[in-house]
Amino acid sequence: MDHTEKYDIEKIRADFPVLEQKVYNNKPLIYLDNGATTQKPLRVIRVVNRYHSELNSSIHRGVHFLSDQATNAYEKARETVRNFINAEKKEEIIFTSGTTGSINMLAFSFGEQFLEEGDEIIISEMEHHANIVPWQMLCERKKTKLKVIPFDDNGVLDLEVYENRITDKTKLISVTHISNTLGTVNPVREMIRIAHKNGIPVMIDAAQSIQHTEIDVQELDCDFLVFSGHKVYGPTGIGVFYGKEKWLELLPPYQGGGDMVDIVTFEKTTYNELPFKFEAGTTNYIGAIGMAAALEYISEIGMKKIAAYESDLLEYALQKLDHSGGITIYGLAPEKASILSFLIDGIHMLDAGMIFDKMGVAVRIGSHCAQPVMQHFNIDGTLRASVSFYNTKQEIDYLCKAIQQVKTMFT
Amino acid sequence: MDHTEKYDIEKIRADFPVLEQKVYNNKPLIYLDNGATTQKPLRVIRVVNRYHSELNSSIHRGVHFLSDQATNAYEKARETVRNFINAEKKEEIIFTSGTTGSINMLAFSFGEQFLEEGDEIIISEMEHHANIVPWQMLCERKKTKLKVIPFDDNGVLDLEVYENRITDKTKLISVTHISNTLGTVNPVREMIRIAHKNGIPVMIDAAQSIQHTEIDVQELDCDFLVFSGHKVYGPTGIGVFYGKEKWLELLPPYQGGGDMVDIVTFEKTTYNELPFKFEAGTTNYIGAIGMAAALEYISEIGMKKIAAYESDLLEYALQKLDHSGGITIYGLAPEKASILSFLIDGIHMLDAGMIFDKMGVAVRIGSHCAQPVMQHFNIDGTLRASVSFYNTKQEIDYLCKAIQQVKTMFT
Amino acid sequence: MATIQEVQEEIVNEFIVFNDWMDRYNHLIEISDDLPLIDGKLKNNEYIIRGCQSKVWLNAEFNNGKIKFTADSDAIITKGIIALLIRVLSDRTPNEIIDAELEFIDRIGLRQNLSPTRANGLLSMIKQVKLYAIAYDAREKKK
Amino acid sequence: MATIQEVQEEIVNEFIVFNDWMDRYNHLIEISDDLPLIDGKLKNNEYIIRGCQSKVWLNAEFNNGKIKFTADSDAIITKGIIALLIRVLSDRTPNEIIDAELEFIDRIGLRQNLSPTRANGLLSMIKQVKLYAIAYDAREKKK
Ligand SMILES: Cc1ncc(COP(=O)(O)O)c(C=O)c1O
Ligand SMILES: Cc1ncc(COP(=O)(O)O)c(C=O)c1O
Repeated sequence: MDHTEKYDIEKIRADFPVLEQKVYNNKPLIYLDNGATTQKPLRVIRVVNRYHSELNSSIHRGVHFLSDQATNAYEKARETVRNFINAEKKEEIIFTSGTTGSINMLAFSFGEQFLEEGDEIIISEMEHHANIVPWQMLCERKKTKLKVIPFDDNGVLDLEVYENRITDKTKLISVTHISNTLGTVNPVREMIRIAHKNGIPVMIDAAQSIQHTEIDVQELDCDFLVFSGHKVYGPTGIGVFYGKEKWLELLPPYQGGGDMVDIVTFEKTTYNELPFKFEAGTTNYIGAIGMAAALEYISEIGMKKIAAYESDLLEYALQKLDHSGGITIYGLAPEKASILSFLIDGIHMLDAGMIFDKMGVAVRIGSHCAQPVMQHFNIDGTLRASVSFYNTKQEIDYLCKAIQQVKTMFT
Repeated sequence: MDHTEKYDIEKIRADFPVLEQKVYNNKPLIYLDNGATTQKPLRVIRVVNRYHSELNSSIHRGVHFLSDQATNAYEKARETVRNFINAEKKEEIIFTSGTTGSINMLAFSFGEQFLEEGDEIIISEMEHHANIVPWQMLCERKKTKLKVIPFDDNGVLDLEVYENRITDKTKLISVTHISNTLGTVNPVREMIRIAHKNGIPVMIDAAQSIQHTEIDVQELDCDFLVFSGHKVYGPTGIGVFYGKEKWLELLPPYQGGGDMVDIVTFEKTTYNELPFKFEAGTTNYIGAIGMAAALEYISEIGMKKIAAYESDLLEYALQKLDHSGGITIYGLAPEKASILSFLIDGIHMLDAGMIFDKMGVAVRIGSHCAQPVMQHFNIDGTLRASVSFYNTKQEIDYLCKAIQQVKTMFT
Repeated sequence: MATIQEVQEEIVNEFIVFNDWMDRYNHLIEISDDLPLIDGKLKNNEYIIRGCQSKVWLNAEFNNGKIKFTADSDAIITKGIIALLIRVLSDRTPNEIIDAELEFIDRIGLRQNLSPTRANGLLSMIKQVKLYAIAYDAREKKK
Repeated sequence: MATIQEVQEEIVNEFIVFNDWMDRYNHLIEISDDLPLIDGKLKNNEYIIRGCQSKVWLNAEFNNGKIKFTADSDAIITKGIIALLIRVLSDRTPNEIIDAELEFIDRIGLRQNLSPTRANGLLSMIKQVKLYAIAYDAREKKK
């Protein structure tokens, strides 16, 4: 408990207006659906408000006051992201519409440039659909093959099988840092080392890790890393695609449009330099500025502190759930963060979820866009509680009370 | 002038906080860069604020209070868009990241499904890069051909050449409704009629028309129509892709990810129904809700009234500029809206733009992402003033004063 | 036999006494037992109505101008709601079913279950019930 | 000859008297006449520094350990700013140029012209000037 000392949870909660919401008959909202999307601190709300009210203007193309202000804020946001993940260069940070947009961009551009019939891409069995379907679509288009790293019943990837899956046809490895369903923290550093030993680049899906752990892309040595703004306390419609400069130079652009071009004629069009080559059209600059405010906010609290607090909370929740009895937990990897998937024995997830809802407890039910994980366990879905640094042990206690209520009602 | 009666410009301006901005030495901001992006009314600012503060939650996937609220608002936004452009069905409205995102989506999906080597796509000489580059990239990938409808020196498309360009290889026609550089309102209804006579579908780029004219996709009979939220008084990072249901059923999805799938296994993945098939991942739901608020706001004022007021304003500006002397206007089509491109004879656009800026006048200078238009006139770029329904004749007068100032300084 | 409207009123009166959500759900759980169950052999893909998060199986039989429904669901609350639905709509003529306005769901506070978010298949089930009615109606008219 | 720092101070003092932006720009317009012009024959693609909205041509000549710059631009204000830049940096040793901190641009209120928005090629021009210095420096060291 000592590492949560001086962690002023009341102050933090006061920064998130939505946490004061009451639902149904005046029940306080217990928001445990952070894996789906996170809430926004006042700082983000205010900066978006300010840009809408005072400084909105299209970026990069203007030679006037507002445009200057917006452009500077946008480019400063890029620098904030660079700093947050410790990328080497600002040019390596591309703003996209979200994780899904980023992965689709890589699938297209990497596919166009580097893949030929028969080539292979490796993902894992615990990927979110966003890190499965773009590769399946690519494989269909390019006649390449998708190979899968399995996990065991605790939700731990089999690294031996992983190494065996790698052949001289393997062109890219794309894995999630933290599973959105099992909470497993994958040994991505080791996986990247193995891939690089074989000369293969690696993409890390950081959609569920960027908000929970410190990430240093240079230390990880990943070639690509992607995440969404809305899952790291920022606005919707904005995301990040990080790529090592040497790769970004080689990849062709994904979308065509304004800003990403240099010279356009009907005969021949040349492309702009990095990062603009990958940012076609009017980007979500207010989203980017809002996301940067979110990153600054959590940086000030400190990612180490956040990780320690959340880990404590998860540990507490796991123990409480275990003591409740009659609960099956999916995902028991030794390295685990934030996500708690479970079922109450003999009770349908929907029945439980509906009672939770009316008690003010927001969890997710279903397959969490990771149907292969459900297929692994031969279930339709789970109840998923996912914690954030603004949640409390009292909220976990209340979740357990809700579970008790469900048990009483349905058995 | 009579049609601007009862048009309460003061009340309208009071709805846009940014218009009260002072720049540099306390100069009032004269915002004439509406072609690049439009300002946000209080209604939009507040709804975004409210969703960030009270109701933020991931949509479609949740079974809890907040998620219900957000989903309902998002689907209501879809209905608002449907109603605004009078689409037949809600399922025909796809939310995207913007015009550029929408056009790239069509280029990819249409290309995958319908194009073969040697096929042809027709665009016009006055397109924005967003409606050129995606087609060029597609043509390179699929070995198809891009054909161009020329315009005359007034900025009017040559419909005869258009008809002659159509062959039995022509598979798609994609043209802008209103040119972002010349202001020309193209006879899209007639152009669609001609295309359909030849059995060819048409995409309309409505990025510059959605905010200025009434649009009825059923009356136009266009097959696809696209626009951006930020250009119609809504947030950044959100846009619309409209497509006739019969086409959307035939087109394959563009991006893969969450929500757009039905069943995912590593062997085979099936896709969700419309409109979700084309909305991969967490969409910019707050952007969509904000854009809907903007559409409702201008609907209440009335698109006819807005169009009449703006047309009056443009007419006034054209006359004033003409009287100033020493000014060349680019784009003198009889049907023209909002956009005023010009150069002051003998003075570099950048010199003029910098003086304008310091006088508080925000116009755009450059090629406006339409380099082929500049190539047509053999110039590097223009000064572009673009008016909106919140601009005034006094502001036009002030623009003319700024032009006078520039002339004094540089000649 | 009570009309569709009367049965709906009956249901509303039954639920109106419950102020607390848990009591309402408890009542739905009780009611779930009343559901005329579909023949176990029919619980296959042909009779399924798939929501994202729970499954519903539905069968319709046409006899003497009236349709009888049987159903089942893997989630108990869904089952309770279906039991109500069937109480309202079973043993009716196709036309009665086609014209029915199912306002009781809204009135007893279960409207959320009809929203697209609530992926319990209820909305699709109502659609399916109406489709059966339309189909039988069409068949009758052809005769 | 005055040092880089001294020339910058001089320029700042020249501009400080102007409170009004128009006066500052008028002064830049005057100054634009002082720009040592690049040989007309060199105004081609090899010597161009392209901004999105104005063009700059730049040449460097190395003599007696010092670099002399000549330039031109199609926009007058850009030309004025370049004239200032060259006044500060021309006729200097490569090392002086490499080490120079060009704070005067900021101090006379023209920082905007260095932002990525201001696509007048000034930022690229400064880069290019420094690159010339580095190149000549390297060449000298090789000898
Ligand atoms: C006619 C036209 N098409 C397309 C676009 C691209 O829109 P966006 O940058 O919002 O994607 C614009 C505006 O920049 C435009 O004016
Ligand atoms: C691991 C993982 N990858 C990808 C995604 C997709 O993110 P988004 O929907 O924001 O594009 C998510 C979240 O839904 C996720 O948890």
